[in-house]
Order: sequence, then C-alpha cells, then structure tokens
Amino acid sequence: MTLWTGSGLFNIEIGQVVMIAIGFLLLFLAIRKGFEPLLLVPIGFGGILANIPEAGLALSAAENAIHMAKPEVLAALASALDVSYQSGQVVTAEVMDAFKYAYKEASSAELAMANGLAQDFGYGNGMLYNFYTVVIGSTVGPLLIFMGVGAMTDFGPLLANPKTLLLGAAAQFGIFGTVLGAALLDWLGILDFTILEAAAIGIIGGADGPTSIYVSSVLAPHLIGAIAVSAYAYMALVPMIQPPIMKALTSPEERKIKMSQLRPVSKQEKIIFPLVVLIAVVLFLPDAAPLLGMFCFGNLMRECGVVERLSDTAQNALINIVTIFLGLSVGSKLMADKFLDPQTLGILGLGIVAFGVGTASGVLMAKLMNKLSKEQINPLIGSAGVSAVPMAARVSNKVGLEANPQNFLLMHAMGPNVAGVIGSAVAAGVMIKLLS
Amino acid sequence: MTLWTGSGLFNIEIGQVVMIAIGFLLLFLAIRKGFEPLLLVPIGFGGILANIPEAGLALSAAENAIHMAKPEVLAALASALDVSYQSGQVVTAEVMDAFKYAYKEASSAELAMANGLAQDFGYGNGMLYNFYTVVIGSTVGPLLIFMGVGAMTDFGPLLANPKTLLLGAAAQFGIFGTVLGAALLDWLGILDFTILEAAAIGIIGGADGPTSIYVSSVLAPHLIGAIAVSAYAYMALVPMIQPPIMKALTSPEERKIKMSQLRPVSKQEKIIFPLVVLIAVVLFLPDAAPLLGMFCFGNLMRECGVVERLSDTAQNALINIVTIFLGLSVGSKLMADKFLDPQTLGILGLGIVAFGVGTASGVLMAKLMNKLSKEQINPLIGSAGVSAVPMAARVSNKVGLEANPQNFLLMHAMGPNVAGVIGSAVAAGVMIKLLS
Amino acid sequence: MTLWTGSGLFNIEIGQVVMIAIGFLLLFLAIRKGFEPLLLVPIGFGGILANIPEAGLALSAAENAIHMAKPEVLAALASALDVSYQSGQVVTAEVMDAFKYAYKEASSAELAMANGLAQDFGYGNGMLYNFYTVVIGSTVGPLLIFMGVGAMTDFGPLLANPKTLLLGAAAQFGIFGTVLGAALLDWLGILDFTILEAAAIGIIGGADGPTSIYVSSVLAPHLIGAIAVSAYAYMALVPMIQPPIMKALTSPEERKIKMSQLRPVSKQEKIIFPLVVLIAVVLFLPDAAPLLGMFCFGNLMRECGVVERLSDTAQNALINIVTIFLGLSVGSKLMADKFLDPQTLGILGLGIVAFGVGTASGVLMAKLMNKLSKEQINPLIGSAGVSAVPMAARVSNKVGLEANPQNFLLMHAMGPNVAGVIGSAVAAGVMIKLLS
Amino acid sequence: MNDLMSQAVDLMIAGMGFVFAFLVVLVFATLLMSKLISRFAPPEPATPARTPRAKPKAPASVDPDTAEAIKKAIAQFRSRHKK
Amino acid sequence: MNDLMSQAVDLMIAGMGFVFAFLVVLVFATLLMSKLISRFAPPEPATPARTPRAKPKAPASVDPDTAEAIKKAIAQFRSRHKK
Amino acid sequence: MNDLMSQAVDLMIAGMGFVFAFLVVLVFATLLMSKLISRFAPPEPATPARTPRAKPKAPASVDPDTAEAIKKAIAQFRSRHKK
Ligand code: NA
Ligand code: NA
Ligand code: NA
Repeated sequence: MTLWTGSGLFNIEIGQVVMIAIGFLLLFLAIRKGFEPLLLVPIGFGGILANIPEAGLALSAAENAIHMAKPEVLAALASALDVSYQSGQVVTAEVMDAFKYAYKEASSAELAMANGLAQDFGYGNGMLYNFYTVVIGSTVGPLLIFMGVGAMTDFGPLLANPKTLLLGAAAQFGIFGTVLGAALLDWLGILDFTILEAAAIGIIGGADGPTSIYVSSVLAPHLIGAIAVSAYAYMALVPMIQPPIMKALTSPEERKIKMSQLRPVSKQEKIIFPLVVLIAVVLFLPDAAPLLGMFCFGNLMRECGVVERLSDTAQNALINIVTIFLGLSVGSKLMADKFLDPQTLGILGLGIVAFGVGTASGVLMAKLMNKLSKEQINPLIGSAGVSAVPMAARVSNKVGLEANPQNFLLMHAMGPNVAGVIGSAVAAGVMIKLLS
Repeated sequence: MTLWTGSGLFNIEIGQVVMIAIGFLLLFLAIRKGFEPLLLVPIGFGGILANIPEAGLALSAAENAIHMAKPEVLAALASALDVSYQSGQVVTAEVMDAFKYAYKEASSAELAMANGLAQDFGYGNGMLYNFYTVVIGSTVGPLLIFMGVGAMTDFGPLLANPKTLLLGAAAQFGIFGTVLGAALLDWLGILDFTILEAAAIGIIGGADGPTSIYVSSVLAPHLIGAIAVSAYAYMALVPMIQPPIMKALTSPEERKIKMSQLRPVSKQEKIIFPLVVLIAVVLFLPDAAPLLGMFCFGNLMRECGVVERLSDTAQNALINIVTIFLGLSVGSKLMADKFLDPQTLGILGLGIVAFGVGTASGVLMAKLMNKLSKEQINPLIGSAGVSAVPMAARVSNKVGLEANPQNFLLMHAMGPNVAGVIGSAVAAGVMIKLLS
Repeated sequence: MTLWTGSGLFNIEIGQVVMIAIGFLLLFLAIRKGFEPLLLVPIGFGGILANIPEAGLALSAAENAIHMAKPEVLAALASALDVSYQSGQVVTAEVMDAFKYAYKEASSAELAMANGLAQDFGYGNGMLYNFYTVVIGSTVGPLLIFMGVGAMTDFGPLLANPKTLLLGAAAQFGIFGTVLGAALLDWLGILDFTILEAAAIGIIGGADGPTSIYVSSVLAPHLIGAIAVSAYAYMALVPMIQPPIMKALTSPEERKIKMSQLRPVSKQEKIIFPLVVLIAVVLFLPDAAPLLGMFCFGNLMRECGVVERLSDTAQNALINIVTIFLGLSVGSKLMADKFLDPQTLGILGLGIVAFGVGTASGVLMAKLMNKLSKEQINPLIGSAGVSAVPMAARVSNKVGLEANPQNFLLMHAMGPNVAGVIGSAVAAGVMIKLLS
Repeated sequence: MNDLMSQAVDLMIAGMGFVFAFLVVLVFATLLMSKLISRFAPPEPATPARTPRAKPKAPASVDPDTAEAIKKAIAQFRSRHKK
Repeated sequence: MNDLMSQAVDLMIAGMGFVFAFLVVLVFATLLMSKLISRFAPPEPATPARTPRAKPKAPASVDPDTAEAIKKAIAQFRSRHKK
Repeated sequence: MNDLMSQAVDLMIAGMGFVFAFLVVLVFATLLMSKLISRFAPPEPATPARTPRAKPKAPASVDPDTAEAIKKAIAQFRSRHKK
C-alpha cells in the first residue's frame, strides 16, 4: 500500500504535470533545436526532477517534513518556527499554509533549528536543494562560470578598436528599458512586480547567462528559474530576433560600410587589459567586483602565458563541472508554485523586449558614433553589443554579408560583443549596489 | 615526552593493528590481484588512515575532544551533550562511555553545539570525517558516480532486445533473498540484525557499488565499510563465483543456443530511452528518483550529442574526483569498533550468497522465458542480470564460448547487464520507501 | 549619490592602495620574472580582490555588517557578540573597535549567531571568505595539493640511494634555525612573536608551499599571507640564493666528485615505498598523518599502475582546481591590517635566512657523511635537501657542471630533493604535535 | 517465525513484485517507444546545431599540414605497396 | 506615475549613466595603455620562465623517435613530390 | 634568555632530533625493503588485471589503421635510408 499511496501516479498534481512537460520541452529545444544545450539540457532535466511528486528533491529537510505532515513532527517544528500548532491537532490546509508561510519568513537561526529537527526525525535535504545551496545560494557557481568565460575570451578585437566599448554600453539600454517595461506592466495593473523583481527581469537584456543567474540569485531568487530559462532561450533565438531589427534601423548603404582591418594587438596589451578593467572596478564600482573580478582573473590566466594548466582547467574541467550543477540547480527552481504564475509570462514577454531594445540601442549608438566621428563603423556590429557571445557577432557578420558579400564583420563585431559582457556586469553591479 | 606518549607505537590498540592489516590486504587484492582497484585502493588506504592511533582522522571535533579527555573540555561538553560530569571529576572508563554514548544519541542541535565547543578548545574535524560528511553523508558522492556510470553506459543492446530487462529483474532476487538470509541468521540466534541492517546487507546482491553505498548510507551507515568492501570484493570475484552456478543450472545444449544478431538501434531510441525510464520513475517510484534520475541524466548527456563536453567531464574528471573522495570516505568507516564485529563476518558470508542467488535467479528466469516464448535465448546471459558491469557480461560470453566456440554472447549479455543496474536501483528505491 | 559614496575612489584607504600595489608586484614577479606563477598569479590577484574598498570579498557576513555600521544591525549583533551597544547609540570609532574585537574573540556559537543575524539583514559572506573557509579553514586544500604532488613524485632516485634521506633531514635545520632566529628578534626587542608565530615562520625553511600553508593555517592563520608569499618567492629565488652558499662551503675538488650511476629501481620497490613511509607515520608521528598520508596516497596511486585514471586526475584536473582556489584564498589574507605590519618585514627577512641555513646544513651534512663513509657523495647535492622541487636539484646540477662539465648531478640530487619534502612534513608534524 | 523474518518476507514480496512490475512496464514502454520512433521519426535526424562554446576537448595532436603530408605519404606508400 | 515607475526611471538614469561613464573611462584607459605599451615596452617581450611543475597536459601521442622518422619520411616524400 | 628563546631551543632539539630519528629509521626500513624485494619477489611481477572501467583517457589520436600504415611507411623509409 505504501508503494501505491507513495507513488507518483497517486500523488501527482496538475501543476507538476505541466512543469514536467515544460522540462521535456526545454530538452526538446536544447537537443533537437540546438538552443544553448549546455545549459538547457541540465536545466530541463533538473526541472523534471524537481517536479517528481513525493520525491522532494528540491526541498529542504524541514520542507519535506512539513509536506509529509506527521503530527508529532509538526508539533516539534511548530516550536522552532513559532507556529501555533499543538500535537494531535488536526492537520488542515490552513495549518499547512501556516507552516509553509512561517518557513518562508523564518530567520536563519529558526531555519537552522527547523532543519536540524527535521533531520532528527529522519528527513533529509533533497539532492537539488543541496546543489542549489552550494552552487547558487553561495553565488560561487555563476562566478566560476564567469571565470571560465573570461579564460575563453579574446579581447584582441576590442583592444584593436576600443571605441566599440561604447556599443557594448549602449546595448545595456535593453536592461534598463526592460525594468521600465516591468514597471509599466505594474502601473497598468497587468502584473505585480517589486523593484527588485523588475531589476532581476531586466538583466535578461544583458544576454549573458551567468550574469542573469547571479543577479537574480541576489535580487529575486524565486524568479531565477523563469529568468534563466528566458535568458538562455532568447540567446538561442538571437539569429531570429536580431536581423529584422537591424535591417529596419539601417539603410542598405550603411550595411555595406566596409571597416578597415583591425591592427595586430600585442601580447602585453592583452595581459594588461584585464588589470585595467580590474583597476576601474576597484575605483568605481566595488559591487561589480565578484563578477568582473573573476572574469578578469580568468582572462589574465589565459593571456599571461605562464599558467596554461590553470587556464585549461578553468576552461574545461572546472567550467563543465560547475555547468552541470548550475543547470540542475536552476532547474530545481522550476517548481509549479513558483513558475506557473502570470509573472512568468510577463518575464517571457519582457525578455524578448529586452533583447529587442538592446539590439536597437546598439545599432542606433553605432549610427550616432558615425555622425560624430569621421571613422565610419558598420552599424550592424552595434547589435553585437548585447553580448550573447559569440552568436550576436555571427549575426552581425551574416547580415553584413547579405548586404555586401565581401564584407566580413565577424572580428569587428567581436569587440562590441565582449564589451557587452563587461557592460552587463557593470549594470549588474549598479543594480546590486542601488537595490540590495 | 609528548612525542613518545603521543606516538602511534605507544597508543596503538590491537583492533587498530588488525584493521591496518586489513587495509593492506585490500591494497594487495586491488594492486596485485586486480580486485576493483579504482575503489579498493582508496578504500584500503582510507582504512589505514582511519586507524592511525591518536590521529583521529575519521573523528569529528567533539569525538576527538572526548578521546583526549581533558577534564575542562569534558566539563564543557557535558552540558552540551547532557552528560552528568562535573569539572574535576575523575575520568573513568564509565565516564568516557557515557560521553561516547551521549554523542551517538545526540540530536543535531546538540551535535552542532558539542562540535562548536570542541573547536573553541582547538580540536578539529578529522580530514576523513570531513570527506565522509560532504561526499557520503550528503549522499552526493554515490549519485555523481551513478551519473558518470550513466554517461558511460550504452543501452543499445538492451534496446535491441527489451525482453532482457526481465533477466535484470529476476537477478534482484539476490537482494531480497539475502535479506531473508539475514533474517534467518537472526532467527537462528547466530547474529543480531535489524530490518534496516538486513536490507542494507541485501543490497550487496545488487552487485553495484554506488547503489550499495547509497542504500547503506541511508539505512545503516555504521555498516557501510563492511558492505562496500563486500560488494566490491565479490564484484571482482564474479569470474569465480558465477561459472559453477551457471553450469550447474544449464544443460550443454542450452549453453550452445545461438542468439540472432541484435538489430541496429537508432540514435533517437537511445536519446529517448533514459527519458522513458525517468517517466516510469516519476509515475511509480519517486524514492528511486535520486539514483535513477542521475543515472538517466548521465545517459542523456551521453546520447543527446549536443553536450559532449559535459558528458566527457562526467565520465572523466568528475567521476575520478568523486571516486577518490568516495573511496577514502568509505575507508574512514573501516574502524575497529565497527568492523571487527561478528556482523561483518555475517555480511561477508551473506554477500557471497547474494551473488550466488542473483546469478541463479537470472539463469532460471532465462530458462523460464524459453519455456514461454518461441524465440530462444541462451540462459547464460541471465547471470549477467546481477550487474557487476561489465564483468558479468564477459563471464556469460566466456562460458558461452566454452560450450560453443562460435557463440559470441557478449553483446547479448550487455542487455541484462545494464538492466541489472536499473533493477537494483529500483529495488533500492523500494527498500528506502518501505523502511526509512 | 550612493554610487559615489559607495565607490572605491571615495572610500579607499592608504593601506589598501599599498596592498593593491603589492598584488600587482606579485603578478609582475609571477608573469614577467617567472616566480612560481601557478601560485603567485592567483595569490596576487586574490590580494587585489581582497583589498577592493567596500567590496568586502574577504570578510564574513557579520564583518561586512559591522563595516557598514547601520545602528539597527549593530544593535542586533551587540546581543549576539555580547557588546554593550544600544540601538540609537552613536557609532564611534571605539564602538567599531569593540565590535571588531568581540568578533575576533567570539566563540563558534557566537560567530554562527552573528553571521546568521547578518544574513537575515541581507549581508553575505564575501566570495574569498567562502573560498578560504572551504579550502584552507578545513585544511583540505593544502592536503589535496600534497596528494597531487605525491602523484607527480618519482621516488626512484631516492630508493636507489636511501642514504640521501639524511641530507633531507639535515636541511630541516633551516626550519628550526629560523624559529630560533624569530625568538632572537623577539629577545632583542626588535619584533614580537609568540612561539606559534615563530614556528609558523620557521616552516618557510621547508621550502615547500603546501606544507607552509598547512602549518600556518593550523598555528598562525593571521600570518598565512606573508608566510605563503615569502615561501613561494624564495622558492623562485633558489637559483640566486643557493649557489654562493654552496660554493663558499665546498672546495673545487669536492664539487668535482663524480657519483656512480644510480642502480635501476624495481616497480615493486616504488609501490611499497609509500606504504613504508605510511607505516613509519603510523608508528611514530600521527600528527604528520594528514600531510604524509595524502602524499603517500598520491604516490601509491601513481606507482601501483592500476588506477591511472585517478592518478591522472590527481595530477591534473584536481590539483589545478585546488590551486586556483588555494591561491585566491591565500590572497584573501593579504589585507592591509594584517600584512602591513613590521612582522611581515621580519617574516621576509627570516625567510631568506631559513633558505640559507637549510642550504648550508644540507651541504655540511653531505661533507660529514663523506668523512664517515667510504662512498663519496658530491656535497653539492646536499643543498637539494631543502626541497623546492625540482628547482634545488637543478641548481645542484648546474653548480656541479660549472665545476666539472662531465658531472651530471641532477638524478643524484633528486633523492635529497624529495627527501626534503618528507623531512619538512615530519618537521611540520612535530611542531603541530608540540605546539597545538 | 519472528518479527524480523516476517518483515523480510513482506519486503521480498513487495520488492520483487515491484521490481518485476516496474521492469515489465519498462519492457512495454520501450517496445512502444521503438515502434513509434520507427514509424514517425525520420530514420536519420537532422544533426542539431552544436553549441558554439563547446570547443572540441581533444585537439588534433598532429597539425593539419603534417596530417595531410602523412596522408599523402601513406597513399604513396600504399600505391607502391600494391605494385 | 506610481512609486515603482519612478524607481525604475531613477534606476535607468543612474544605471545607463554609470555604464556609459564606466565604459568611456575604459575606452580612454585602454587607449592610454596601448599608447604606453607601444612606447615603453619592447615589441616582443622575453618569454618568461615557465614554471617547472606545469608539465604539458597533452603529451605527444607519437613518441619523438617515431615523430622524427615521420618528419624525415615527409621531407623525403616532399622532395620527391617536387621533382 | 627569555621564555620564547628557551621554547625555541627546546623545539629545535626535539624537532631536529625527531626528524633525524624518523629519517634514519626510514633509511633502514628502505634498505630492508629493497633487500626483501630483491630476494623474495619475482624480478618482473605479473601485470595485474586492469580494471575494466578504467578506459584509457587519451585515445590514440591516430586510428590503428593509419598507425599501421605509418609504421610500415617508416620501416620502408628506414630500410631505404640504410642503403
Ligand atoms: Na551584455
Ligand atoms: Na544489479
Ligand atoms: Na623541505
């Protein structure tokens, strides 16, 4: 009997069915459509695991104990969580809600006590809960990914043409425009958001996975699932989202502009550039230090030439290990009660706005720069400022080739592309500074 | 003087000498005899380290403090652990036992307090204690190994002939038969076991290392050393244990049965199969979700073809790192007071019974299937249902070749072989569901 | 405004400027001068990150909360840390010092409570603080490096000529002579040291990075930054420090002594040797068990030939991952208030003394052995006993070649070189046994 | 028969029953899956787009130039060998 | 305009302002850096000493002896090929 | 001589004494080990069975077919070279 009453089929809720279907959809998009599979395969799979009924893989020991609702356990938890419940009292839906609410609002001392008690009664933290706590709760996961991305990034094209940093700055308008969009939805009464939630949603416009996960883990952890899925899905859709916007904002002549070949960049410049960025962080924006610090550290390991074995590990074994756990951890937040919410639709809708606004801002900034300077740049590389490395740069190149088959923009677009990574990390630092 | 009174030679106990000798024996078996060296080298070495007198590598800070028995420290611990001991009281053997007993029975809050106090007095957790807590206490170690094994497993032969799943089911009789055997020993008054201990011992019959470690860490952590050693040792002995049983239960004609070549299996089937298993877990056995979930995740990463770098890391760097720590952690449980117990002899004796019963059940199931179906299968592949991948499949092949030098059973035996892995994980889920 | 008052430029202190400059100096030495870059690149970068004003990357949640000094937070912390501060009281410099002092002296229970409260108020542990706690606070980092070093070490030359172990013993005089030097500076009133600090400084003379970090993390964690920097810097300077001493203590004839070719060493000897060392540790010095145990485990994995995949991971992915975190963690201790202290100058001065004394002792021991035995050894290999693998052995070879271009001492010097690693680990065990 | 014995028997019945039930379901689910795939799915699926950051781990240890030269050398050797 | 709206506007102004300020500073810092390097630093820096423990990860999968033989074989092949 | 000084002297005496004692013991233990091995152990031990899961990490980057062809090419080259 226990086997049947404890089975998934007996306990499954409609929300869990929907979320498992969403998990399979993510796997389908990742495997068959090639949507950022490195993240979406673990996220999708983690989402399915998190919604297995009765398994409680994404719940803490105390949450699992509350879910099982044995009266003697609840009585013990009641004292730890300050809920009015006496042993033997009937466990009604209100009682359950009171426990869940109390757990959500508990101080860290109360949480420690409640989880300790639950463990004494034989309940344990779910596997995904542990992964989330270690990898995202501590913020270490996104930072290590960022270190690895730094170790994979070549700043050469940016150094050859530092002006393109401005394109990476302009594209961050996608972030803040989206915050405004969320506020607008709230003002119109369509959806409710706090400023923290609005900011976390905005960061989707950064088009950078680890930055999105880092910011939402700090500002609005309950939205991390929807935000990460939105960010990675739209990054995969960049080849569809960007070209119409790019073409609408540029004339065929502008798209044909040929850019002069990039000058060669010396080894020393590449070594010193991450340190220059680091100094700017030290002086101006300490709150971007974790993200940009690790990014610059990874890049310095890459370029300095004397720690290849560390650089290689940061780009391979370490980033792969962290990616597996990060994906599963993000997936653990794809739970019905948090994801099946109108807010999620809002996040998906605002996400595509974010990418569009960022793309447009980058292109328009390029056109503005052409107005102010003699040296002409092809405005198509402006769209690469949203990040989405290296997809956005490839899109610039492809649209450029359509206008002029001799015009190879790829290397020129890599400059704003990596500038966009720095730009979003700076925007993330500003939002964390002002809001947390 | 401290150097001499603190030396191993001055403090060593006979139990520690015996355990260190057992550690060397395990190293000998692993290195010279090739007994599952990937696990038995770290387990054996960890067993030696855990028994170094006075080093306390496998003890927590509080246990180390109790062992050192300084009166002022004991007085502080007395209040945390609720032992009646006043500062200055003579430290007799009874006092020490009272502290050890109180520590064993302490709630998690008391443990946290006791370990905190011990740290304030300068004691620390032993290295192996930390490894055990992180890798096995959290259950993450065996699960990651299982993920890596999933990423190394090719379900092709199973998919070509799904009926062989039934052979993997039958062989799990080794697990439950052994539980019965343990109960019998208890009934006859030869040894004492609880049902939890009996179940943990039974899982040896699963012939799968990470499953054994996972189940015993959940049901009977104090037996984990003996169970893991027994499981890995008998897996290494499969080429000696299985053939006599296989030959006794089959006629030469049966052993000569030639099986038709396996059909080719498409890429899509391989991708979707782990998801089918996952759905079955979702619907029927949530308690198998951690083990089978990670196994299917590893296999999906392998087959989906878009995350090679993650699959490669899961099969190499990550599984190797976890194996090192898992082995040392299991070794930390090879301490005299827990291992040198008649129960261990019972575990070693029951373990070989478990392998034998599983082998026999698999072979008999194959014969039964031949009775019921026209399509004949060689009963020698039934023994591969015990798991012990890929050793048991090779044994089937070898015994088959002895009967008929043209009869290559290896690929046919791989089906029940991997089915046995799924079967034991399901059995593990059932036992955890019903008993914990 | 928050952006400006929270910026680095507004808040930076002179001490931080100096420490950041020191971080850049370490990077310069590592990258341009090749000073042990695998450690000094992460240490230097970590030092810069730790000194970013207002970022608090190297501080715990409670330390960050105290630094921000919001009255309501301080009031809450006051009760946890037992500081007399009422809500609303003016936050003076004395109040801040009272909080910092109370935090430093707090028991582990008080620390847990204070950090929990700080987290409830939205403060978090700095990234580097977390790294330090996990990697060095738990002592696991240096031990894993040692395991990897063991897996990279070939004991062949030592086994071919075991007498050279004595050279590795003699060179440890550098460690204890430096302790004496520190005591002398204290006696002369030049600097203040405790015996724990003196011992931790002495270990620089072991010329072995992980041993130095391990010992100072146990005996004097506040000095770990200066000690690690000093140890790695002087290891890089071995080619400059050693030759003058070696030449001053030897005659040209001694330097020309040709040594007979080393006998071949069998596989079995290499497999059993780490176990012999382990038995010696078990019998005589349990306190060296963590260091030498992991070292022998790594070496056994290397030599036993049946766990290549584990040995490979220990030598590559795992040691690289740990090196990254260990370096950043050590760098986190390069904070102005701890590093910019006359003690640091003392540590740098004593460090070079340590290397010099160790070098001289090794050479003199070799000359003494030549007096007592017929079989002559070239005293130049004595200097390799300080460790600094494999730099010191190369120095022996180079100085030997200067005296006699046909005299290749490299393999002969590898014996004392690895003996020095064992010797310093033994010395570390003795100091930990007697002092902690 | 004592309590442990009856618990063990219960566990065996429930356990083996469930293991067989689960794997029998899996047999049918697998057969169904294979049938559906062979009917509906294209025999050779379009290779999905590879993720750009997943650069191949094991770089060719021989550079392309050399490799081509080797290939030609081998081809030449073989053509001679046949004669 | 409600409170959230005004917060969002403030955030945008402060955020975009800061992002531009930061990256403009970075443009000038980078230009300055490149100028200083091209003036003061040697165009080709001395290769720094490699750390001894950093043994190459990917060992040559062909042993040196064989490699040399291959090279000679290729050279021989090429010299013949040119004829 | 103050307290720290005397502690340091004590530490040195105990420490160097112990280090030498330990390593002298190790010298004799090592010599004994080598003697025992050369007497009792076979000079070339049977290669222990490899663990099946330990698949080689670095796959041969040249496929066996090619490798053999190369070997032959080299052999041929060498035989010509000697002439
Ligand atoms: Na961006
Ligand atoms: Na099995
Ligand atoms: Na040394």
